[in-house]
Amino acid sequence: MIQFTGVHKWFKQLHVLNDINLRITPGEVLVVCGPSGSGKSTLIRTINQLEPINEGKLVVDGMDLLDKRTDINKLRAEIGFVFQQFNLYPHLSVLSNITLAPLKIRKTSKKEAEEQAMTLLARVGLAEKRDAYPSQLSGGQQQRVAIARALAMKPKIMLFDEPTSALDPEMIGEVLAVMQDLAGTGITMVVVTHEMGFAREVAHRVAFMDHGVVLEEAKPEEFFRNPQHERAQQFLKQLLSPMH
Amino acid sequence: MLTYQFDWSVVTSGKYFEWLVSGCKVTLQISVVGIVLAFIVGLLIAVMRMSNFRPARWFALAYLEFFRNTPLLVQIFFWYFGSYKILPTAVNDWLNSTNFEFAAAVIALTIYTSAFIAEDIRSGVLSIPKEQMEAARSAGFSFLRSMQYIILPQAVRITVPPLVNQFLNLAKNSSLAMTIGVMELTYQARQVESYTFKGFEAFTAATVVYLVLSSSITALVHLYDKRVLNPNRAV
Amino acid sequence: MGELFNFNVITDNFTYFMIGRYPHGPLGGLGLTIYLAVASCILSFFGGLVLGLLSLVRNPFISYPVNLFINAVRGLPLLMVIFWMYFLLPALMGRTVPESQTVIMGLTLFTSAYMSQIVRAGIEGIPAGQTEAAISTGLKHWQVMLYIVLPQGLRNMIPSFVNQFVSLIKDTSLAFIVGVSELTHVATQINNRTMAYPTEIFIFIAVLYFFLCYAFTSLSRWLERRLAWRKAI
Amino acid sequence: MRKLITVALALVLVGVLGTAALAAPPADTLAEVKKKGVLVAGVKDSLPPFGYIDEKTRSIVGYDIDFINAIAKKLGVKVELKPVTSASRMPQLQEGNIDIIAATMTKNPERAKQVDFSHTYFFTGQKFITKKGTVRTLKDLAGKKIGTAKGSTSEQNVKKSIPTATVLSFDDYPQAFLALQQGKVAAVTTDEAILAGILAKAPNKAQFEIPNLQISDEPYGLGMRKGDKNFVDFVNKTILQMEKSGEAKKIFEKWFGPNTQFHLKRNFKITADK
Repeated sequence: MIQFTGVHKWFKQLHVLNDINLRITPGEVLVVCGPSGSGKSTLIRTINQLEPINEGKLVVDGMDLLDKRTDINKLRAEIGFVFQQFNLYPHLSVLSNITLAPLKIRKTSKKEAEEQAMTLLARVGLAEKRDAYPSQLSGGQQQRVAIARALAMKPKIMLFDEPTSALDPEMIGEVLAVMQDLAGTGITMVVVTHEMGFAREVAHRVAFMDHGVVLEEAKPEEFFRNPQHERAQQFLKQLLSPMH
Repeated sequence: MLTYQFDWSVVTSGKYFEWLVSGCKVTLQISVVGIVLAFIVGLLIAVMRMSNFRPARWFALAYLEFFRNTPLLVQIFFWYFGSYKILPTAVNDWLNSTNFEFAAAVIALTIYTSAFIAEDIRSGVLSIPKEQMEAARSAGFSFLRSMQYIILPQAVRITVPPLVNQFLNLAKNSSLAMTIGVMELTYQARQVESYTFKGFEAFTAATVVYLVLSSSITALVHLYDKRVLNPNRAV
Repeated sequence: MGELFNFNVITDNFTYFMIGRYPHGPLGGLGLTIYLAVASCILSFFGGLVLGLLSLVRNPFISYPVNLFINAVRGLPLLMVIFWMYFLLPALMGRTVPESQTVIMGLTLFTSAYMSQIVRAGIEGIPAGQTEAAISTGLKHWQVMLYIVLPQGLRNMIPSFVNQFVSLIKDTSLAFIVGVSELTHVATQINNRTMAYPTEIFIFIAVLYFFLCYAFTSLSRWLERRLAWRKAI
Repeated sequence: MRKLITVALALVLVGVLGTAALAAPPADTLAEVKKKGVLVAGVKDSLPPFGYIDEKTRSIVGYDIDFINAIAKKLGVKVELKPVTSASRMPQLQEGNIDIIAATMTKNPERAKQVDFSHTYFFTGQKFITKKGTVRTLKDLAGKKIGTAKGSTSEQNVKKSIPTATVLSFDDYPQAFLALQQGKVAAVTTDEAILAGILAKAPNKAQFEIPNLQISDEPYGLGMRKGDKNFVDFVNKTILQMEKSGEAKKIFEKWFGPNTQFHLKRNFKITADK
């Protein structure tokens, strides 16, 4: 489904992705974790070309991203992306936020797009907010709308870039619940997160990154029980310590 | 049927060239004198606007609002023709014995521009954290002294680019002085046109001068931006 | 000397100050001032939008000349721009152009250059996340601009637009110089005919301009506060 | 560096636009005017009694306007009056914004290269208006400020006859006169008939006079586009007929005659130029 082969990326002199080799199979839920500045956000953003790569090969859903003939817009329509800062469109209602892309890109009829949007809103538990504006919603509600918006394009892959780190603690649960529900549907998911509980319960595999390098890939139970790499051990210790 | 014959010699040499050169000089004179005065007046108004003394604040506010919301051209006419009835005869006689056209233009431009400068300075000052003022006042400085030693030196630094832009505006606005017979650049370009019917050449010459003036000033602002305000940004 | 001021000159010519020769002749005076300002404002809104968008295009063969043009216009006195229009418009249009239209075109060109900077700042002020979110759903670049960035940006630009309109009202006074009988021109006509009341006449029109402009300046400030408040929640 | 390039490119732009052919106004104005049914005339709008706004009717009236009306009547078309200044009238004509100039325009060889003039329809001479008793000879004006209007022959004449004077050019003569009233200039110079018109309307006319110092002859002509032969012939024929029928004289008497404030004598007749 997604295949990184020897991928490199630099920001000026900074080597943010260093020889990434990663394979994500259809239906798999991969959690990417690591300290801040480790390159995990950049990694996930390369998958839908928000960040172009400098070197290596990246194939997503059978399309080579470095191939000039690849229609990036078409590919992006197949990939849902959920941002840390939600990025809902403040000037559009919740319903319009969700229906915009299906209407303009898929050319879905208005009736159909709205029906579908309502189904999705019901699924994230916000059906009654259809006419609200983003500024009237809490952070957790906004993020659930953002997930519904990404799902409206019926994507094959969902990418989550720290979806809960801008949220107040009491709202994290509602978003994770939606994501867990989603993982149950068999969609391919790549999630950058610090929520180790979510990783333990939902992920099929965990990748640990530091300094632009994927240091460790393992099943969650192995990773949490017995992290191989010294920096992964430190990272887990800090994250799980009661002081944190 | 009318084909226009270009004749650039009209503006590159001879009498008409001299007219244009003298026009440039007058434009520069007005601009330089105007900006110095406008800065002083603008600073004064800005300080009044921010002072705790209510009448001063009100005066400054009325000054700002009135002069910013009235066309410069009308102000020029007012100072040149309209001030006559208000001033005593002796003052009028003295003014008329001088180059009053120039003076009226400078007065109008000074007042008009100072209102904008005052607002630029004020927003510069407002961008200085108010703790600075509190610190200065608790160190025992009076309001004016705090302004003088603590606030204004910081504010002026960030106010330089908008001030330079006001200078540019003033230089461009000085073209309106032609309406009261000040022989600046636009006036001379128009004179050349009406004497030679070579309007195209005359206006091109004036346009070039204005563009050189404005682009060199803009370049200076960019340089200041890079060197002084954001020395680390440009790599 | 007699009495100091005599405002009869205002009351005697009040209709002429307001509407000029209308309906026996063309509209003039304050009416024409407002017409010129409104017409130029509408045109330069679109002019500024087009120039602003073109100046942000990534293709340098488009953006560079556009930026050059914007900077050149901004570097000239408005009077020069109007004089140029006077010369160039008939040449470019291949027909004669009435002075009021010449002035509107001059004001439009001049103001568009300034409006383009507002548009540019407005667009650049929209957080990158909005664009990223939109392209992540597969929207094309122009769709992102049309549906996401512009609707938000334009709303933030409204106060600046209103300020620019105030400048336009003031700038219409320059139409006087090419003989368009707007308020300032009408005032000088009356001044020329009566020859004794320049103070009264110029104070009167200054106050007239002031009220007009101040109303819009206040509107702009009110909008700014309101928009800031809406953004805060 | 980038700024330099900016300026250079701007110059190129100006050059390119500049070489574009200027628009061609109608070649045969007579036919054109008949076709559109309206004669557009450039006139003064604040220069009594040649052209000014009547306070009550708020429309432009005057000596120049009556000539235009007569020509339009002969043509069977309506009249549209456009205010022009001394500086704007010739470009306006050449760009086709107006069909004819009737705006106190003096005929001189330099202008005749740019426009075609009708026969002289008004004749006057350039003089000065000053504060009473201040000016006897031209020498009294040496080194002084003298007001006049931009783009006029008056401006050029006075620069020739009193080179030491500073000539201040305003947008129109009454504005120059206002400057005289306020003591900003020592004299206003232009054609006597215009000066008389200004003086007659002045609120404190007793303080001013027109000394007998004439510095040039000023024959006024109606201006038309160069080479527009049909139209020029038609206008000339019309004003000669007006002279013959006495209409021209009647117009003069109406604006300058004994029943007016001017009391001017008609010391000319409209005749064909050689």
